[in-house]
Amino acid sequence: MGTFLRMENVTKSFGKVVANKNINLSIEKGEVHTLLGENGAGKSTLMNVLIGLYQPTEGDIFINDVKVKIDSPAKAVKLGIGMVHQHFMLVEDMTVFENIILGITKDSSVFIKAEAIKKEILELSESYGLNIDMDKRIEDISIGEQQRVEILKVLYRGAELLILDEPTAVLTDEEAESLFDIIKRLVAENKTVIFISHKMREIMKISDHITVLRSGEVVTTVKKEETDPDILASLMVGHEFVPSKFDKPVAQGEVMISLDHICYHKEMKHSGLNNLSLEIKRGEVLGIAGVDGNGQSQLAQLVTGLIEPDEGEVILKAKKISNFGSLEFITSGVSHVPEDRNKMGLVGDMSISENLVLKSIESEQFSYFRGLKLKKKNIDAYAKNLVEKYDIRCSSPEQAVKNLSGGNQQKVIIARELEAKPDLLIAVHPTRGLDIGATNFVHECIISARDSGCAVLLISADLDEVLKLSTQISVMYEGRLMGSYPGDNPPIKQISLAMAGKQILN
Amino acid sequence: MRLQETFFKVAIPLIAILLAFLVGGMIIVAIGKSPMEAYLFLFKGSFGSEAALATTLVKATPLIFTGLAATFAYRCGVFNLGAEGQFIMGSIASIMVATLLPKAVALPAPIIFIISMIAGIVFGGFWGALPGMLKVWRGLNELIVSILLNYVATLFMSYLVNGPMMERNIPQTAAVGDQLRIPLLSNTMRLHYGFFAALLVALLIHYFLFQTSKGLQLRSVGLNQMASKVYGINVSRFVLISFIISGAIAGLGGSIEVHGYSFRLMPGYGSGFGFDGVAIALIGQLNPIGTVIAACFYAALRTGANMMQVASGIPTSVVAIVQALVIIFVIAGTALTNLPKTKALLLKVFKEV
Amino acid sequence: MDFLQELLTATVRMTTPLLFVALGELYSERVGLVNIGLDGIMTFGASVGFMVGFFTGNPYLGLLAGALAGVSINMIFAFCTITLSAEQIIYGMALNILAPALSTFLYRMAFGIQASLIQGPSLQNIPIPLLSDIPIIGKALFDQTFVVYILYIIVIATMIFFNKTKLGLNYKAVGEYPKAAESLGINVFLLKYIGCILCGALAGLGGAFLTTGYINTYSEGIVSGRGFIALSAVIFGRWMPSGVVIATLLFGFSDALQLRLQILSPSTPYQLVSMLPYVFTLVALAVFGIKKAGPKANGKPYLREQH
Amino acid sequence: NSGDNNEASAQKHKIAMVTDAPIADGGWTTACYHAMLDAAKKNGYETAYSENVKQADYVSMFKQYADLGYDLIFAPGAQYSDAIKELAPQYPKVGFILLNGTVEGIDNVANVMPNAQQIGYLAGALAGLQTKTNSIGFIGGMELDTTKTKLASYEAAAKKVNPNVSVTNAYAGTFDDSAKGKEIATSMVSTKNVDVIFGDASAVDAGARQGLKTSKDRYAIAQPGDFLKDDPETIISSICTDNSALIDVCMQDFAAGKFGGKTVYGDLSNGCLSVGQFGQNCPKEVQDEFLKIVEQIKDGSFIK
Ligand SMILES: Nc1ncnc2c1ncn2[C@@H]1O[C@H](COP(=O)(O)OP(=O)(O)OP(=O)(O)O)[C@@H](O)[C@H]1O
Ligand SMILES: Nc1ncnc2c1ncn2[C@@H]1O[C@H](COP(=O)(O)OP(=O)(O)OP(=O)(O)O)[C@@H](O)[C@H]1O
Ligand SMILES: [Mg+2]
Ligand SMILES: [Mg+2]
Repeated sequence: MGTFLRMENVTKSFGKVVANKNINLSIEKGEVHTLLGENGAGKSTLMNVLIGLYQPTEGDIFINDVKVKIDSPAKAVKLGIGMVHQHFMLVEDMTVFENIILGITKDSSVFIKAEAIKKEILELSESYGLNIDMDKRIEDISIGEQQRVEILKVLYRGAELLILDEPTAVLTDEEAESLFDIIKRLVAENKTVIFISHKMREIMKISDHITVLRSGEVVTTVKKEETDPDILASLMVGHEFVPSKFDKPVAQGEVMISLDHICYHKEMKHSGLNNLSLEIKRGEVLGIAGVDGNGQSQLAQLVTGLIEPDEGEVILKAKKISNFGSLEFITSGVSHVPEDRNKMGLVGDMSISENLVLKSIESEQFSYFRGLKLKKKNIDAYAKNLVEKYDIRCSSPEQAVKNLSGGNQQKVIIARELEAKPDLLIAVHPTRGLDIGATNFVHECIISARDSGCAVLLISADLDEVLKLSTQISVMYEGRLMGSYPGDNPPIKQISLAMAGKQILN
Repeated sequence: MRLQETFFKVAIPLIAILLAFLVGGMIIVAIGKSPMEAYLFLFKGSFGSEAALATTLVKATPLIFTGLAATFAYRCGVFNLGAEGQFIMGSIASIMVATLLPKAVALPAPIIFIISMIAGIVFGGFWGALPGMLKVWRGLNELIVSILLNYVATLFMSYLVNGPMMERNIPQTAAVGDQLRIPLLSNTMRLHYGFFAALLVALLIHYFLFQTSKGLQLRSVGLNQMASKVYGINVSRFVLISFIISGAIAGLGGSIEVHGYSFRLMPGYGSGFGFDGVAIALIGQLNPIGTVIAACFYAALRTGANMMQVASGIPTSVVAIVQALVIIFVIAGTALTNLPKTKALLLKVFKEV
Repeated sequence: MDFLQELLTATVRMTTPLLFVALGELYSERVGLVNIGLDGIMTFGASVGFMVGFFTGNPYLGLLAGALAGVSINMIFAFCTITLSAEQIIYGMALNILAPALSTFLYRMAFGIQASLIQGPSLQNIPIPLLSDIPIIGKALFDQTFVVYILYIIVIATMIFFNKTKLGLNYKAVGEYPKAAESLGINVFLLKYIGCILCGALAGLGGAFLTTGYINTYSEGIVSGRGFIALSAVIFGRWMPSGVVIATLLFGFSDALQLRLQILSPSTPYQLVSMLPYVFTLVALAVFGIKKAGPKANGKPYLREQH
Repeated sequence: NSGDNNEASAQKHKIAMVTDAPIADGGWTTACYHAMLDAAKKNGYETAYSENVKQADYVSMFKQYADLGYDLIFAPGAQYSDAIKELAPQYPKVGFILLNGTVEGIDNVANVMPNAQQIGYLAGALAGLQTKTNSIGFIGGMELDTTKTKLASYEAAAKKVNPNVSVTNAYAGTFDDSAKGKEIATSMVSTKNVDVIFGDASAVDAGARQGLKTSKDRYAIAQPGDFLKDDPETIISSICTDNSALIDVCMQDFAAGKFGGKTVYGDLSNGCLSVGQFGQNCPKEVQDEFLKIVEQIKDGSFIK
């Protein structure tokens, strides 16, 4: 095994922002090489350089010791490099099938041989356990399913070097496991994988080498056998890191929200709700576990007023909701960390500070006469404060949100939603793409909100997260709730089974 | 660094204009005229005298209104290509009020004037509401609806001008009475106060967009509808209202044009103002103040070009070619400086300097 | 009977230039470029096509020249909006100013100011045996000029291209999400340039058809807003080839009908009758509704290395 | 520099024309332009023109020419009346020639009026004689006053020579969309079986003639020039308007210092109007009959 890929002194800057500084990295053939680093450390940028989407400001790339100039993704494809991007590269208006075959030049025919290719893809997806309906449009499937499509896309292309930028952020453990099986198979076929993740367990499991990045620079590269999660965490954040532990008191508060036999497009199993009832009390975290795409998105949209149920009642703060609409819920003290931060959570072209205050702009704190004149000074001060408090890494609060790293975008949403001091917090994949430090911080925030009397609905594909934070756990499967489990000493085995739809408890 | 950046912001358009003149100059030489003389007249005709300056600003006035109408809608994420129709409908409303109302009832001129302005705003707003409503309620693309409504408005005006409102067998309406005309700044500076109304509207919109909560929300709707919905903003209402306001701005522009400059309607009235407005809004980078500047630039090109054509006898087609070249080069120049590659290059150059 | 047949023939004739241009715009928009300079491109195609036809005496050469002229003038749009990532609407406007002026300039260089319009050669109808004998529609569809048959082929090829070919799929992806397309090795810039070439060629052809196939003179107002109607037709046709065909046919038909109504009822003011096609379309739109918003990245400048 | 008034007038007189249409519209505007050129040549004037001028800009265009020391300004249409009324008093030394319109009470304005009624009579009579289907057509550009006059007299004359005739008319709403002319003509043929068309819409007329060609035995009467050679099969004759004679009169008046304050009429008797060559498809009988009627129109005895 020799060095397959080598990056020498790669620097990438965007105007004044230096995202990568003098990166030296060598990756051996047939290994899984993990990149680890805080949000905004420059991992995605480095990979985008490798795939030809970005041009390095300085530095060289060698493949098999031959210097290459990757000036476009087309070139990268030719060199056998494929990538699953952190922000999905899926064309929403096209079907899963069409997305998979985009840009493919496998056979020289002019026409799309749909039947033959579909069969081929089907075999591939089955052999890797990535089941997905190929005729659905991307718009209509969940984030988790989209992730599966992204993985299928690179697999189908059969690259020599696969870059996986946080592919597990929205996968359940079980799905992640099957992804690891895939990775193992690929490595066995002497393919090379660059893996990016914030989850230590995964990293320790799958990596051969781990390179730690901090503020755009390589801190070190270590062999997996010679390190452990604690060392890695400290290397990454630059000081010692101790994750928090939380107690789980039984909630005594009043019921904040209750759903009574809710149905919503129940004929569409995976994107509907079927006879669903639940209630959440003040001081309680109700965790919903489950494979993404089993109605979680619809549940979240329902309890934030974005969709209206076909049947059943929603009672919020002892008041029956008749008028659905997010304003109604927001004014009743509901905060929402939505599943898709780019589309639902942020206005990418606006600045951090504008995104932070948009929801409460008419409050006295930010404007005179309910919005007739903005208090720019207050807004600036507030934004500066939150940027510091939530450790949002940016050049200034005036920076456009779209230019932040994925993790830091998430922090902007968390900051905005928690600062509203909600009575009910709906958090969907709240730590998706956050580094361990930030994840820990968000967890602390959620728990402290709980302790101050907020009711929390936590929807996450990350079972660890659900187990860690919830006082009460439910599992969603095909639009239904599959039983309810205590948050203290949860029956992990049963929960896992329920997630696969295998067991129904009373 | 900042200083150098601003230097480039100013220098690039200037270089671009020079280049456009250079290319245009070649054509002028080819037809046997003197480009220097032609350009001198271009400048003289737009800024060279008080009268020329006044003409430029008078011509800029309707363009400011249609430009602002486009800017406002754009900021809410909708394309209003219908400013022309809204402008015409506003003008129709005003000419009706101004020529028919005094015959029906005896009202003091200022009252009629105010009614006329309101009528322009309402008609323009109504004509803008149509694409807005069809978009919100029927999901129709506002671009196509507003284009089609332009045709309808133009034909309706043509009908009035040739039919019920025709005056003395000439296809034009009666003129607005003297006491209803917007006064001029002075006899030497023949600029009517409507120009300042346009400035005021621009400032108001600027204030609204950047200093008020509704402005912020409107911009957020324009940038990301889904997120705005999640934020509790009533997106449909914003879209509809922004269309109405956009139409009202254009309609007011029509009223002011009728009372300040054209005084009557005739075939071809208002034609091209809508599309010019869209281009102006974009040249002004969707900023109300930028829109005013772009409109003045546009108008200066037009008036200067008239003088250039008349005084040096260069055919209108060549004059139009020069105009188009100026737009092509100026926008290309700014776009060039915005490219990441150029930016990086500039950064490097400055570092070395 | 005669009336109907003649109405249909007129419909096909009036639809032809619109459809050419609308297909051009379709190719442009599906790759993310909104080109509102169609009137300009058409005018340039019309004048150059006419002049080449006149001086060579061959209308087919005129058509070819019209297409090439359309491509060449649209390269200004292409370079500025693709390579420089400038605003598309502005460059559409710029073409609408530049191209007619250039046309006038060249035409007058060639002919000066003549007392009457210069007449050039014109395409002859080529009836297709058998097909042209089908009652009512036969004559309308199959007793037409060569260009019209070319158009039929282009329509079918376009349908196949967008729905059945790999390139067509990649092409659409560029209009929807160029960054994703690029990340898959698709050459975004190349496809965008191809879009502009096709748009220029088809719009130029549409213009040249006016002066070589429709009538055989060039007058400065010959295009008179047809580009904008074609632009509307693309939206009305929901950015699909079949939709665009139906939309342009609707415009063509209602325009042909409108003229006949005007003649049949001379007492109604012509402006009101002329409104019919527009009102007709508006009503049709309002009744059927369109939920689709068009290619996602339509009109947005694409800058590499930017979000 | 051309701005110097005295110097300029000491050298050569100058005349400028302002028009809202393209100068090369192959119809009315072109005819006016050529008329100006002819008259200018005869009287030794320099010429200039501004085309495609919007109505709102008439005044400023006139003013610019006046400021540049032009002696005469030629405005070919009634729609320029207001602009002239506004500006003429400010420039008493400049002569304004208004074609087809009347501005009274201003000394430095001369109105020039080709007789639209006679034009209509001429075309109507010829059409009425020529038609075999007893159905004739008229295409207008815009609803101008002169156009309406032409239409009315066209109809009257046709009915006079052929009581069974019916007249169909349509407005194109434009002067320069020649394709539209073709459509109007073909639809007139198909809906009303029209076989002779007289057009008053510049470039639209050229298109209409091509529309007529698509059916057998359809004819056109052209104007304002003698266009027979353009299309000898379709055109049966042209009604020619020679405005140069009228402008010539104005120029001579100007030289003699007695310009303006009056209306110069142009008709058959002073040679401003005339009938062009006959086409091959205009039967001899029709030609003879028509020429007789021309004489009647000339002496005013045709329709009283
Ligand atoms: N197109 C861009 N323009 C300007 N700055 C950018 C751009 N892309 C990335 N950056 C900046 O570069 C830095 C590195 O970002 P990058 O996305 O590589 O981080 P990351 O390590 O992938 O973080 P995360 O774990 O949150 O995904 C960030 O500070 C980000 O704001
Ligand atoms: N499926 C999609 N369809 C349309 N737009 C999308 C889609 N996914 C992402 N985007 C848009 O792309 C932008 C950012 O994605 P991009 O892929 O450029 O980030 P990136 O640099 O790869 O990020 P990271 O460094 O975090 O991996 C966002 O503004 C988002 O709105
Ligand atoms: Mg990243
Ligand atoms: Mg990033």
